[in-house]
Amino acid sequence: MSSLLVGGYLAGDTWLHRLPPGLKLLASAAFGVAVVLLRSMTAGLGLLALALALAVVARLPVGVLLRAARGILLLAVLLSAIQGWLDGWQKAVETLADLLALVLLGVVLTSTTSVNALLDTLVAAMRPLRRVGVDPERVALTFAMAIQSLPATVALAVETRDAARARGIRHPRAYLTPFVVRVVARAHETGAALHARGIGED
Amino acid sequence: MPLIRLDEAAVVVPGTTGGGDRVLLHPTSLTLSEHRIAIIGANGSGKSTLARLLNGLVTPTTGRVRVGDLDVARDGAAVRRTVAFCFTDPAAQLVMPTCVEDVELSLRRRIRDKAARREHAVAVLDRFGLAAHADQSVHTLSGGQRQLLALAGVLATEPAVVVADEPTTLLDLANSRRVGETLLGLTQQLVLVTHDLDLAARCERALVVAEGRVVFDGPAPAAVEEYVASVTR
Amino acid sequence: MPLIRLDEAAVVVPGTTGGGDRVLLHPTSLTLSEHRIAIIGANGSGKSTLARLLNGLVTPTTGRVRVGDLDVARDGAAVRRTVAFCFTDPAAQLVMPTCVEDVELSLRRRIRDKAARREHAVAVLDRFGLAAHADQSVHTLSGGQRQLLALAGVLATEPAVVVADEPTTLLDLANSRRVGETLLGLTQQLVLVTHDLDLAARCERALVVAEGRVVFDGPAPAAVEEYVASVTR
Amino acid sequence: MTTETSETSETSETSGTLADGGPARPRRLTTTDLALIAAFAALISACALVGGIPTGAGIDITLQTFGVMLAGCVLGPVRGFLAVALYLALGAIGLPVFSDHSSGIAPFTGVSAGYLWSFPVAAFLGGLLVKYVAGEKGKTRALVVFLCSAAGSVFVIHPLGITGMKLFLDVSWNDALHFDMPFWLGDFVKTTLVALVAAEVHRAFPQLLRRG
Ligand SMILES: Nc1ncnc2c1ncn2[C@@H]1O[C@H](COP(=O)(O)OP(=O)(O)OP(=O)(O)O)[C@@H](O)[C@H]1O
Ligand SMILES: Nc1ncnc2c1ncn2[C@@H]1O[C@H](COP(=O)(O)OP(=O)(O)OP(=O)(O)O)[C@@H](O)[C@H]1O
Ligand SMILES: O=C(O)CCCC[C@@H]1SC[C@@H]2NC(=O)N[C@@H]21
Ligand SMILES: [Mg+2]
Ligand SMILES: [Mg+2]
Repeated sequence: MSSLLVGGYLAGDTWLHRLPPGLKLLASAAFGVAVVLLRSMTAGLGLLALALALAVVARLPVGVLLRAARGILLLAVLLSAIQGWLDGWQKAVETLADLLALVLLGVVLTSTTSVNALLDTLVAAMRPLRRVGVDPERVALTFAMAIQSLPATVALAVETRDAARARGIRHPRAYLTPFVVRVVARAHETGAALHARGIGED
Repeated sequence: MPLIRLDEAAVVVPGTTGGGDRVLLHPTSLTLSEHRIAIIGANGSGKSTLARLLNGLVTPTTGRVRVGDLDVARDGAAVRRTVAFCFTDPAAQLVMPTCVEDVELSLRRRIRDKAARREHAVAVLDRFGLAAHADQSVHTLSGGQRQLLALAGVLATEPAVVVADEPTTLLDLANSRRVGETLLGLTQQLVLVTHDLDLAARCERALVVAEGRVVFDGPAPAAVEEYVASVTR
Repeated sequence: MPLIRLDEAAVVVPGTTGGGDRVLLHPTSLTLSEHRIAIIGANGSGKSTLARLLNGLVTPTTGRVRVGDLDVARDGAAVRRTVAFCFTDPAAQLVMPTCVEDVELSLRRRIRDKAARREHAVAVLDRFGLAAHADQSVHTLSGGQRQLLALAGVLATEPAVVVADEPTTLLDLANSRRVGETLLGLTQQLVLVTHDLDLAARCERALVVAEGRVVFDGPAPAAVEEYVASVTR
Repeated sequence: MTTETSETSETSETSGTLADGGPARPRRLTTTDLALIAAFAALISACALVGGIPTGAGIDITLQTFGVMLAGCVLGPVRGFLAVALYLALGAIGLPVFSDHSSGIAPFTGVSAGYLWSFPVAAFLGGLLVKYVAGEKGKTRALVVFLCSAAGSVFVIHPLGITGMKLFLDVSWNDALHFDMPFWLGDFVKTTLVALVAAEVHRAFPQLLRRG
């Protein structure tokens, strides 16, 4: 459950860790777009090399990288087999490299930047939106509530499923309905509690 | 009455923040043969974990739990038909939109005829003082009324054993007496997790749970005394 | 201390299944001036409805509720700064991931400086014996600690009145004693909805609610006696 | 419900100005709205966290579509859209809430990117239709919700998902369509569940759709 709340952040002190989160976010986005737009084998391999280099600079443990790549590997092999057969091996290598590059860079970003830092950045980035009526403080509050309620929501789902099991009811709706009803009821109560605390309503 | 037996049953969950595993219940052996058994103890001591073991909502990590000839881990569904469970939060158990429909759901297996089923459901509601609310949406009931309804739904199936996890916590004086009387008056075996020590004292036997262990097991009044003393000292 | 006054306040909701409207609270007039006031009564009698009126979580359909010079329906936000509300289930009230952050959230409006805010939040936690858990996730707290934290979050805003709806129901003996003592020891005015009659009896005044009406209003011990008698007869 | 009356009475304008086809003046989101948005973002995350079944194209069959369409159909267009957007943002800042426990911004340009981008739009469309059909009463019927939710799935999620796979994998439309086909049966079942559950939730909380 703890990884649920902190994501994949690995504390560290490389310059990648210290880089402003906003910059990292923008750079990663640009990287993603580049992967999609640059359609050639050399570009794909080049981007993969860049991602790998960054992972090394961030001193990410090999285990973390492998675990992240594992999920994608099966797909990648399968896909490249199909493509290699249809469009030649260069296409296949490109797809494989693209997929791996994206995953690796994703790991670099999430392991060098804490969820909180990214959240602060996101909220700060919303400041200009104040003019069109978005209140960054309320946005931050909503984020915090969602993150906070993640484990509780999973627990609620488990408990509701247990209750249906205890009554010997099988149909999924028999626990999905009470589960969702409880999620909504709890949200109403949370809303009332915030309201009562005078939070999020100035 | 099928005998419930725990044989070195323990519950361990993987640790959350790094660290090792977390023991929710240390290996415990028990034979539950009394008619009415209470489980008392502090918040987070493991009462609910122990209670959930009894009908397979939690399966032991090591050791075994048996109900009569059935192994709880293997024959889960059959065990749950024998051992009913009542949750603290009634919202967890209420499935159907109106009160009477919810009780009817429990009766589905036993009573095939629709009209007869409804009639029986209304009779069950009446026993819990909810007949007037039969067609009311379950969501407009007060907390206490909802708890009564959840109990009605569970007892309607006429199980052999009833495990109730703090069934009276949300109830007022009249209702908690009523539910207390109803539970203690059941012909079925009852395992009652509760913070209401007066109610606990009226059982034949009580277990005191602390930090994942049964630290006292004996006649209910003595157990309550022991527990109160442990809190005050 | 601002005086809470109900002036023929009533709450009516549209009927659910056809039928007419449903009266949750009949027109009620009250002046709440005592330091500690309990509200007791049966499940579904309207205690929560009455309590929620006091800080505008529910607005009266007819009549008025005033806190000092403020009208609850009109000056909702100002009233809620004066009258705090504490719910039964602490899980629903805690919105931030760690304890100290949750208290800080309450202080946001009053203390702009981040460091000062944190310091004050830790001081508040300390008052409730939670300072050691400041950076702990709220999910790792026990039931009682969680309720204390919810209370800390509510009291951090330094309201003049605290309304608590069954704050001890989910707690064990030790925790409910602790939360009970904390509440009764507050310098603020306290309105306490509870099924715990011993706790209620320790207030100065108590209201007995039945079927949407205040049927008894007087010294707490007398009220408790009256309520118990009404249940038994 | 009486609680709501007190909240609607405060309509000072600050945030949540996405007009929802209601009165011309944009309505401020109440704290309950914020809590609902957060709760459904967590619910969708939970749907993804329970895991999925891998298919040929390497995209899992997951419960995400259930959560996404449920958010739209239960909360209506505005809050439904915001709940799904919040879910995407939670993944973007690193919480492992996308399929196969992935996170970050890589998924937004990856194989399943089309599906991800389609989610908020689909929730908006589904919610808009449900709200329109439910009208003043705020009550819905399962069959009606089924059709609304199916519209979001058929007209938004799958077309965008297919487009995403075509662009990312650089395959023909036909191949992309074939990659999408294994999801159809599951999505049909999930849409049915959305319908059953949403109609029931609206019965329990008839005020939900009347606002937003
Ligand atoms: N799935 C789980 N994973 C980790 N910890 C758990 C899990 N389930 C329960 N716990 C922890 O195990 C301990 C015992 O829980 P349990 O619910 O049995 O307590 P309890 O005695 O019923 O308490 P209460 O009186 O508050 O209901 C608690 O500290 C709880 O936080
Ligand atoms: N929105 C609503 N629509 C219809 N009926 C409602 C609504 N809210 C509450 N009620 C009904 O109003 C009555 C009073 O409810 P309230 O929650 O005030 O009771 P209570 O005294 O707090 O009960 P408890 O001790 O069980 O908490 C109950 O019968 C309940 O079913
Ligand atoms: O989290 C992600 O990366 C997005 C996964 C998208 C899965 C899509 S949604 C529509 C279709 N139905 C499924 O069950 N899975 C796919
Ligand atoms: Mg328990
Ligand atoms: Mg109440």
